[in-house]
Amino acid sequence: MNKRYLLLAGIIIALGVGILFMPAKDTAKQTQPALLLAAIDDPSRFLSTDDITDRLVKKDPALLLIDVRPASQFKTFSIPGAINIPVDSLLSASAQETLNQKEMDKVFYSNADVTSDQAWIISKRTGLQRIYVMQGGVNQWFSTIVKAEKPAETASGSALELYQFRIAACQHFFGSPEMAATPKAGAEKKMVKVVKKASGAASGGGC
Amino acid sequence: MGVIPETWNNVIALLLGVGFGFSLEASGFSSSRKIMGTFFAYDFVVLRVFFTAAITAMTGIFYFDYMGWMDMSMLYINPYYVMSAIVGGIIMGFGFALGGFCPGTSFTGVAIGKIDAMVFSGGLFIGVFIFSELYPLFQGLYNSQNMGNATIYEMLGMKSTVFGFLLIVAAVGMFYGAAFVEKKVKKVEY
Amino acid sequence: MAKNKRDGTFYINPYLGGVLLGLVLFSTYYITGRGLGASGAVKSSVVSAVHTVAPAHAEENKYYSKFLSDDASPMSNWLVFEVIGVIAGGFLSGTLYGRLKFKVEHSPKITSRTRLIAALAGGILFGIGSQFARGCTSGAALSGMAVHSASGIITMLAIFGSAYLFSWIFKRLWI
Amino acid sequence: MEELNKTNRLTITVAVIVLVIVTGLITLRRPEVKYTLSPAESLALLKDPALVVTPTQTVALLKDSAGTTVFIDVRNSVTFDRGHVKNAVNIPVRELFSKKSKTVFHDVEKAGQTAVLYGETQQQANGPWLMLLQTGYRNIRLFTGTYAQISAFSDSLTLLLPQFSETPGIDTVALRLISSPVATNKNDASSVKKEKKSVKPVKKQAASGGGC
Repeated sequence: MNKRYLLLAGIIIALGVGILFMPAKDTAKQTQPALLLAAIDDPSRFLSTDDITDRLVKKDPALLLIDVRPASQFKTFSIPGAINIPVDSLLSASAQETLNQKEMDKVFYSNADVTSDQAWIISKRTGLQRIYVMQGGVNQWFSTIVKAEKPAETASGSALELYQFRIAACQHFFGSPEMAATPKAGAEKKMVKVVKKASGAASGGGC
Repeated sequence: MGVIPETWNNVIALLLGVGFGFSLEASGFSSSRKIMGTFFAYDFVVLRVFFTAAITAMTGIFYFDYMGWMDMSMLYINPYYVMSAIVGGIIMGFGFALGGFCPGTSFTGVAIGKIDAMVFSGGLFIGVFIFSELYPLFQGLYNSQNMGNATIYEMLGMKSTVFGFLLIVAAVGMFYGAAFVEKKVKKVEY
Repeated sequence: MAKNKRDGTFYINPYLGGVLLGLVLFSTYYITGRGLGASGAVKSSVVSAVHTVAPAHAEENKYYSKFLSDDASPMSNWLVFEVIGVIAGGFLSGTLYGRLKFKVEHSPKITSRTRLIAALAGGILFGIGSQFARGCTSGAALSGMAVHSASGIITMLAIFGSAYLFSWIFKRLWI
Repeated sequence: MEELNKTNRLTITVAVIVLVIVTGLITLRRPEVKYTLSPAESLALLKDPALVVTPTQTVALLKDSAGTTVFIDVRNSVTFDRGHVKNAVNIPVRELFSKKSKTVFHDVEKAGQTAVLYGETQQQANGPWLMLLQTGYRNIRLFTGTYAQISAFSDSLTLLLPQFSETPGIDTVALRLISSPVATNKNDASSVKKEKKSVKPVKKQAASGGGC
């Protein structure tokens, strides 16, 4: 047998032994601290409430809104189509099943964007992909979409356009305020039902 | 992984393809009889090249990952659909025994003018076409038992490093065995 | 030695070939984050060919439509360029070692015609099988093994295991 | 002879690979920062009220001259130069794991002090705070208000509202207008966090015209 082959076999086995001593990557998909910090410093994870609304109105099937607030707050009010994963149960098996897929953009939101951002950081660390945070949270969503403020007469065209869009979106979700009483009950119930299913499919529109 | 800008993608693909094609052809993968030698134990070139390539790439990935030059967990891992993978593998094995090529090697055969390789590649297109047309029939099997982007060491419940080491040892053992068997078996001229 | 090299019988040391192939595979992983492939290119071309000939049919078919997206033509796929490279690389090596020649390679026991029919049948089966397994020997088995993909290793075992069995049935075709 | 020649080239190729790997190992620098908490442990810490500082609590800390608290400003250096909390240390987000920052946190820990992280908003300091917790620091607290609040500091507490960015700010009046009785049945108070005490929802004052 060729001596060189023995040498080569020796080299590859030595490299293999080297591999054996490497720290096992059992925490495999974890994002390293330095990389995670860089990701935190990068604002591209934030999606504006208007963007989200636009995608909700268009019934974007690749959008999954995740409400990380406690269940009680979620019941009081939630963005149509959102599912509830309180931040405490973020790492539970059922929540991970919903979150760990690459087909949809998962957007976390809370009242502001602190809790949702915490959920994002932990999720990013565990290696989830296509995750985002809704900037300003549901407070912002409510005050811009539901209670959209009419821009001043002198405002630019784009500001007026945005206002029109917001009004239209709100009507899309809740109908007009006059007929709020009866037909809304059905819509609200439907929304709650979607929550109970808590399936990944519940993305489009709750209303 | 974004080391190189998007616009260069196709150029890079071409260059890597050239490297791929060259190493396949130069090792003799453009000859179907040389490939089939592995199954009749007169020429173990496929086994040698295949496993050397796998352990080289694997070792490289392990060390580069350790040194932080690349991130192993970011690498794409084929989704594992149990039945679909096994059935597909058996069908391919049958095709392998008949045709004597696999897609990559048949393209190198085409490059040097092997007519059987050209026919084989033509067959590939027809095969994919047939599959797509009959997809509704196969859909159930194709999508059953999805295990996600599973890795073998997770399934076996061992550490990735241990598996890597075992693979290297197994490969070296196989090389030794191949050389041993080759000596015993009557040479076939091709 | 130098003369030998050009008569078409010279092949590089299989281990050197393996190391080179391994380096190419490794570079592919390093640069793109995914492995090599060959059957993917076939799929892309079939999808785009069908889409050109019968767009409505392609969009209707559940399998084609999986790979059709509005913005990118499936032909502009990474793998297609890679396969063009494979052919170029094979040609380069064939030129270098003097193997360029039109011929049908077959066992002395069978005719060229038999060989071609077997090759066509083999190609069709391989085409179908590669779709089931989501990759062929290069895409699933070789690339999969480098990253310990369960799918790749199972596919590899299935391919080589069954090929070993079937090859004894079709022994006449080869030796 | 030919066989030998073939092997020779192989040996050279392998030697080059080994050389690359060895060079890599020699020049290798392991990342200095490591997680000491699992994701689940980090998640559990988020609920710990001892790790956050509300604006009200900050009043005491700002007045405190004993030096038990070090304010860390995570905004960029330009903004920091324009104005900051007295004696605050500037550690912009991206420099959190730099050597200099490490000494700062190390000194704070050694002196038995507590670091309070603040940013333009609570959100800005949130990320660095969570990173520090995950990498092993325990004496780091997060300021739950905005820089505007802390800079406008006076003894008057009113300037320091609201206490948490995460306080529910849904205008329940408007909500009642647009949504079903199901939602209206809920007591307004149920939508309000416990820690809120007497604080009113942020946006409530703005409640004017109904919804859409």
